[in-house]
Amino acid sequence: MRYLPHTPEDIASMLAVVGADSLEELFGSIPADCRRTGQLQLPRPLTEWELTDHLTELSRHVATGPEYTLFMGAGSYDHHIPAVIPYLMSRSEFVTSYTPYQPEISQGTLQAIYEYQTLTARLLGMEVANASLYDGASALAEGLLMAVRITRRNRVAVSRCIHPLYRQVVATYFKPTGIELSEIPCAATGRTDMSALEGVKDLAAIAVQSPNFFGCIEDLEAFAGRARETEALLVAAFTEPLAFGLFKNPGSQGADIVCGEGQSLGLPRSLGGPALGLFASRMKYVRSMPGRLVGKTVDQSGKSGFVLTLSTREQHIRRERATSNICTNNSLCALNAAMYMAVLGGAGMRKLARLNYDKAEYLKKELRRSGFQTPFSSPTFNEFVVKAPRGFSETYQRLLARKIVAGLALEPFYPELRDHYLLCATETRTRREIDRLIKEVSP
Amino acid sequence: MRYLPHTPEDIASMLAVVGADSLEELFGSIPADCRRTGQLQLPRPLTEWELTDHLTELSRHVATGPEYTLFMGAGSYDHHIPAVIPYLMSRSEFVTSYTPYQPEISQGTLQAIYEYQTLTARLLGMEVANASLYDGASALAEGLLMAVRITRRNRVAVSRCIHPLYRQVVATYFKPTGIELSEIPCAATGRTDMSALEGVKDLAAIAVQSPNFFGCIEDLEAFAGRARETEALLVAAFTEPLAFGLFKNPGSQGADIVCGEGQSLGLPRSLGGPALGLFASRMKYVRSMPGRLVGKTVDQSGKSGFVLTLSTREQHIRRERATSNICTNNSLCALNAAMYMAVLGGAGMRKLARLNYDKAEYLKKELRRSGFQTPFSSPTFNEFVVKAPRGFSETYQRLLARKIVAGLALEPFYPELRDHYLLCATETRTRREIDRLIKEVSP
Amino acid sequence: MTETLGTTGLILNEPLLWEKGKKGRIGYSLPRADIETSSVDETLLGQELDFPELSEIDVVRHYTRLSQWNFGVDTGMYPLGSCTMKYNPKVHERLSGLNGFSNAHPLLPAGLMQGALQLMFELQNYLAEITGLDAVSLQPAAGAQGELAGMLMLYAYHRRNGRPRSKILVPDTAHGTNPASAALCGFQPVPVGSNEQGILSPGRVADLMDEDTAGIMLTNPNTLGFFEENIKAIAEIVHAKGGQVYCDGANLNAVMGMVHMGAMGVDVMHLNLHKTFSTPHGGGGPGSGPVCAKSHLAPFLPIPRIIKTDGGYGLSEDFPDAIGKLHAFWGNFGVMIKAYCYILSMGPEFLKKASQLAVLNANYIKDSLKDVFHLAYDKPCMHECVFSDKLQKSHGITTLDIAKRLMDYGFHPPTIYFPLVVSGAIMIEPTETESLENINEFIDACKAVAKEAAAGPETLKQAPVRTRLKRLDEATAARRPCLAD
Amino acid sequence: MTETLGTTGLILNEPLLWEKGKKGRIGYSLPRADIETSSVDETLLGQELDFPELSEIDVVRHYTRLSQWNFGVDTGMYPLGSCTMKYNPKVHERLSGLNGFSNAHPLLPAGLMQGALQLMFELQNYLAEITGLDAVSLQPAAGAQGELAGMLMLYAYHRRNGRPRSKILVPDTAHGTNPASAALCGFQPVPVGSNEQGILSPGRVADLMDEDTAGIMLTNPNTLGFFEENIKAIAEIVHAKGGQVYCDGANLNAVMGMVHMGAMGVDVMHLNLHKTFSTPHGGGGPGSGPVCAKSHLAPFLPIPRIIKTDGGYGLSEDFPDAIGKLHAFWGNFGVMIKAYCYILSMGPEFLKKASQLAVLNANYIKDSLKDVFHLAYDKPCMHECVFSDKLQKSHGITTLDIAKRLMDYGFHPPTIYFPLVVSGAIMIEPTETESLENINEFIDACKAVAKEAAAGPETLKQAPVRTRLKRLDEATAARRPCLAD
Ligand SMILES: Cc1ncc(COP(=O)(O)O)c(C=O)c1O
Ligand SMILES: Cc1ncc(COP(=O)(O)O)c(C=O)c1O
Repeated sequence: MRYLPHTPEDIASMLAVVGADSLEELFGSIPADCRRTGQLQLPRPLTEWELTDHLTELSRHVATGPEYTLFMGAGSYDHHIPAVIPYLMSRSEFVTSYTPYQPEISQGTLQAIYEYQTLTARLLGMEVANASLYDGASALAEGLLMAVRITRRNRVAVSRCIHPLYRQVVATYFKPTGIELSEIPCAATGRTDMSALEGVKDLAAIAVQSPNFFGCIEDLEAFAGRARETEALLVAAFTEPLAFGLFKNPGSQGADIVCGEGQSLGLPRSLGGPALGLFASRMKYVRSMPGRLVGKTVDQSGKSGFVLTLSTREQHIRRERATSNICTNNSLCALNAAMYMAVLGGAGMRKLARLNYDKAEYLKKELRRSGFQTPFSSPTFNEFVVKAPRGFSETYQRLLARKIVAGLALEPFYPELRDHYLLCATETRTRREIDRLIKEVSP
Repeated sequence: MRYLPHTPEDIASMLAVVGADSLEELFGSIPADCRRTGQLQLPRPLTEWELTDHLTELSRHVATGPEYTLFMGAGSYDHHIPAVIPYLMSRSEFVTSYTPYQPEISQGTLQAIYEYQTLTARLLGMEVANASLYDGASALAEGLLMAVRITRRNRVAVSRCIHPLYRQVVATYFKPTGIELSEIPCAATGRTDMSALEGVKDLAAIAVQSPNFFGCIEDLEAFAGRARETEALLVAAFTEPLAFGLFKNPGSQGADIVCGEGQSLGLPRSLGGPALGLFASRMKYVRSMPGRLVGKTVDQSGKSGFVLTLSTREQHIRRERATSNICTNNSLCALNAAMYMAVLGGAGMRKLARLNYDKAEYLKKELRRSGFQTPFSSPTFNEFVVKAPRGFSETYQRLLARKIVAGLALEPFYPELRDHYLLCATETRTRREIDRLIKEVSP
Repeated sequence: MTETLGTTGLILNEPLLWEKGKKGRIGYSLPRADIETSSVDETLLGQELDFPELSEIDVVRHYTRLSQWNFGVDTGMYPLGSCTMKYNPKVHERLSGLNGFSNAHPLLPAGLMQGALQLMFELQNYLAEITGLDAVSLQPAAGAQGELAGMLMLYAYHRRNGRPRSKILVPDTAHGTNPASAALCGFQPVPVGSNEQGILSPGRVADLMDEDTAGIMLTNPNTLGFFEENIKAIAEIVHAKGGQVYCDGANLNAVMGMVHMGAMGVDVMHLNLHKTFSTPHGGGGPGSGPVCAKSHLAPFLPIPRIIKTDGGYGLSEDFPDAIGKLHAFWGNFGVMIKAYCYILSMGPEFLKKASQLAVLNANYIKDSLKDVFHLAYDKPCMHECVFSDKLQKSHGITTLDIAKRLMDYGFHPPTIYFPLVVSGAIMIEPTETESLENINEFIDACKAVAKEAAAGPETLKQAPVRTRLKRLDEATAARRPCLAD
Repeated sequence: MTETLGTTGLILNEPLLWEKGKKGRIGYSLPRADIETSSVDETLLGQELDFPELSEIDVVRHYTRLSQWNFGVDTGMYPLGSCTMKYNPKVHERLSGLNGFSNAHPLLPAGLMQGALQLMFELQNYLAEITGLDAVSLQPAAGAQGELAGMLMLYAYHRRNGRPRSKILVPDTAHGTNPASAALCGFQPVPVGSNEQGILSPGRVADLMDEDTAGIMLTNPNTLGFFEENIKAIAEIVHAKGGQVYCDGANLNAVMGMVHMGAMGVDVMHLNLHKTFSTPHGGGGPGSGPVCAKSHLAPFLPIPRIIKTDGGYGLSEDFPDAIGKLHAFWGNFGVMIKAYCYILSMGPEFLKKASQLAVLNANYIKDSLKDVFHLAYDKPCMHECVFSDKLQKSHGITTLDIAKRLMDYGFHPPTIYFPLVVSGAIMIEPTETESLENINEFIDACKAVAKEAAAGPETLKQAPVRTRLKRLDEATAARRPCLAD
């Protein structure tokens, strides 16, 4: 077996050294009643070639571009990934190393993550970002828990316009905590209904997503003001950070904690995982932050370098009093995002974001002309909600057969939104593809 | 443009230093009548995404596996390529470096090529191998020229059982040299007809390929004997080095110069190029050898290392008196082949070669049972010639439509071989594929 | 110092991204706009982001140079205890990158992602078979989230039984994530000391286990590299008090195909696919931490779970008692693919063989180094062995010094100062993919370092000397945090 | 020495392949045998090959470590004169690896390889347009084989005209492959000295050109980095005597979109796709050396050529005067793909811009270093500039010492001791893909080295000191050749 270097002679000589007669004998400490009787019931080993055929076959049974045309975002976005990134990401010095506990032989990871933290902080308009969390959903849960720790308050309010699956994860994290989790309803505009917060007191956090699940840009400044008045923290979530290439980022609008998903930053969608939890906050809260942090320092000869720092927040030091239980994070995904931000640069982010906006606006306009309503008045970025004409669900199925996925039906997530669909158009959707969709859905 | 780092400010400040007002001014030394008037008539620049779509589309119009099933070798063989090889081959320290003229920062290439030379020498049973030539065909031409240099004779005899395209290249190289190029006919056995050499004198070289173009194993020992008697050199060619994992290699049979194609050693077929010219000889002839050589030496501190050596043979030193005009060779392909030989090892080469033999024998047996004749009696490795039943050419076309390429028709290369086809089955052809072919061709 | 694996060579310095580049450059190919631009509400516009602007070659060189400052498994032996730094097959990278996988949108209708669902369904079954448990959820993104899932399941289980419990037993050898995960669930971790054999004794567990204790959260084999021989008795004690047994499965690499977690009395456990199942650790992640349970806890597993439908495969949320979702989508699918490939490549015999060789390598190192470093517990180990700096202390040498010096010899240091029960712990996990020659080279390096230590502190105190940067000042980094430019 | 780009870091030593590994290991996954074994003639069997046997991780580490001893364009600036070491776009690696290209069998029926033929056909046309010549053959595998093709064409041309010729004019600045290729064709190269301006003067050509001379083989821009300003006059002289003008196009990177080779009087030339068109040099190759000709020489071009057919595209051998084939199949297709991608990505404007910036970079270096190193010819240059060690000689410092010391500063040395007409030549070709910052860093390094040289020979004589190996003994290597283990 090509992964196991031991020859029979190796095994024999090693057994001699450890004074055992057989490999089995090494497991003498395992009581008989803990052992498995008989072999694992698993398929016989496949050769590299059989494995490749099998996986290739499986992969053919998933609908992806270019064969399929998707107009679906909803937390996972189709963006071009420059070829330099997969190449650089394949460098095994990055891929096959682990947490940089030993900085002298991990400077590659450490500097790259320090750069990631810096670029992420700038992207979100915050003072400090951590080295990554699992994904946008757990990042939001961690953000709310952090707010609870900081404010020592026991209630959080979460907008119903936040990605429904994120809210489910938050609910899972909160169940045993006894923290009260209330929901801020959505207004007719497609934005969070701030008026619902009138008179609500003692909140640890107000959580709002922008662009929100409906693609609408929220008025975060207003929520920040509201939070300030009530000494709550504004936790700003997001699923599409590319929006901050064009629109105001959460930090510039007064958010205290910002958490969301970084998949858009050059990561393959990969069925939703591995993803990338971006997490940032004001510097004064850094000691309450979850996750790892890379800091700048110097070596004995005064050369500047990087190390993991403030680890007294973390489980391996603080154990049950840690700010989070996270250990393995999504470091490689963070590296990927850093490369993407470096490749685009400031102007590139601006132009690409604008192109996303224009594509979606074009799609929106064309859909309107073909009988779709856009119920929500608020501005959007690269996705938006439409109310489809009667009988669209059949059309939707017909389109699937024609290898077009015309967005996401919202009813399963928002029963009140019958016939509503969330559609997305990024830079990867061409005018031809959009026009084809329009042709298909036009009466 | 992402490949051009200069900003307008950069250009301005640099122009100032060189004292020019414009980029155009830098070309002042070019007379007006040498200049091009107007812009190049080429397509406008494509984005990375347009380029990717365009190339992907072009690549779809080439018949390859798994969609197509090929039973064609004839100098280009379908072998499994372990995933480690493309990964390691992608390391840019290997890919983006050039000829290791500066050994201190090229030890990676140099040691790898030294290892390649050693493994190639062992594969071919020779004392010394060079650092690669372009492909098997030019390697054969260089081998014959080398024999002429060594023997100072002016006639070479080349077997008609050698790959016809290789013989065409030899003819091209020889046309202006005034060296007499004669052909040794093929015998009914599918081997070279040695009797044709009776009484032939003053030959610089006798060139024979084994396995030859028909897949037949030649009796190189006999030719070596013949060469010795007449003080000619035996130049042994090959297109499928994997055969030497199972059968005697040319060196062990007394060849003086061995040259052939290394594509089988883990290189993608890539429409025939880049390929890999393997070239080896007896040590006593090394100073007449074409191409680069890497040698072992030590550094100032006595550590062992590697350098390009014996370069007095080469064009950059010897100019018109060089042993060859080659400069850029196929080094990266040599690295690829070395990795492949390292991954397989001695036992792996043996087992894989045996599997190739068995697959081809199975195909041969099945074809015989379905009315094909095997006109040539000599043993073969992984390809062989059949005489197809009447009307097979229609079947052949029908099979193409069914995405099966049933070998290579020989008549275009050997008018006397009407209805003869050269078929190949390597380890990549499954029993199912073979049985399907048989079903299709059975009456 | 004679010729060793580690030496020095030409390496290039590289500044921070924003210290290179220049406004007006770009490394990205902007897509052509094939539609007109639409008007945008100016009041919403933000500043242009302050990102460095680099040409493509700048970016390529930046990360190529950075990569050369890193040490990975592909560079050399990486015996980082508890982290199972085994070889990560390259073919898995290629297969997980197949278009149908890497470009898959998570919210596709199930009918359009059958290939992915089949893979996950089969992986669930394989993991159930390997652990000997009944049901699996692939949701957790890493081990710690798997632990959290397990704790949430215990919480939900006791609640449904109408008797919420406030405590959980956690051995003093436990990994830091264990108490942290328990606490996140509102459980108060009650430490259980391990005995002089480095394992749990039923007695101590019996003394601490009560009706307000949700169960025990143990690791088997534990972080000292020992099999918890009394686990069955312990499980009985815990079960007798209505508690549940959680097993941290991060060390499964020691016992694949050898043990049956179900038979052992384990009710729920998590696995680290990025350790046992050879998926790369990526400089800190991503991982994947599936949670496996006995049938009585299966209803509580995180959702969705992958089920067989008459049509093929589906994502099911139809588990009313489930603790809910832990990941926005379906977990770290890209990592699961590699673990799935690993299981299929190894099959039953080689998975077992892998564990046997991992244990052989660890015992070989233990016996070869026991006169060199102080062995915390002198007895046969499983996949890892734990030494300490006791013998070197006298020369003023600490575990940290030894670790740093090993770098100069060309090895990644072992895990240090963990587990906490061994002061100055040096925790060595070679894994099965290291050949005898590599192991011997590592042993020789350890001996050489010990000899240098005996000769006086200077050499080790200055180590590492061959790395581009010398020992880094972690204290200042923490005192005056500089976390972003 | 203050903080420079070059420094030292941890690098691992690695023995030869057969010094590691062990019988019984394997790094390959043997395909399952799905057919019975057949009998084989025992008398034909050879010995099992004496190859090292390694597990997959051994192989991965071996080549990973070796790669880290290498310096490539992705590592840093590589101003190797005459070699055009520009950035090699990564997307080209991916596209040339597409299944339809990398797995294509060369002998497929034309109808089954239309995509590949279209690519080659269009590439032929693009190269014709870029050179300003009429027809192109993609057969030659590298520049030298392109030269050979050109020489064979001149040979065939004169023969067909019934007057074979025995000599050819070759400037003293020519690359070694030029005379070698000419000689391979039976032509006796007649050296033409370049004038004090570093270019050819019509007078000298006129003196040497006669009816027995096949033509001239010049390089434009030449290897001194100068444009052969008199080329038109020279071409007229050569043509007047019935000769032909061959142009070595290896330096085309200086003049893309600027010049018209046809208008210049060039009859035939080769291009180095692996230089001008950014295909990676692969540690020595592969390359691709298409040959381009005016219509009167087109009939002689190597075959096959790619033609348009009513069906689409085809490989045509239907050129009775053709010199024949040079490659077993159709040339280095995999390299052509990358050049094709490069041309399509750059388009007319950026190809021209690339040449302009390449020339700007070279002149900037020339002017910045002319007080540091002796400038062979003090005049504006094209894409490269040539210095010498004249100023350093007095300190006992040679070009070789300077080259070795530049490594310590983190740069690949320039081409040295070529062209031969400049003794101790230092030939610098930065290419257009180096930014101003990189160029300045290189200039500073050169100045620092010159300063060290002035301070006394020791530092440079010992250089390089930062590489894993110190200066290697090339003399012994040649005296006692050890070419295989
Ligand atoms: C014993 C043990 N338990 C739990 C964990 C946590 O797993 P993860 O890092 O994947 O969250 C680890 C790994 O760090 C571990 O070694
Ligand atoms: C000026 C010149 N001519 C010809 C060549 C030969 O090209 P190749 O090395 O591709 O054979 C080279 C490159 O080495 C060169 O620099």
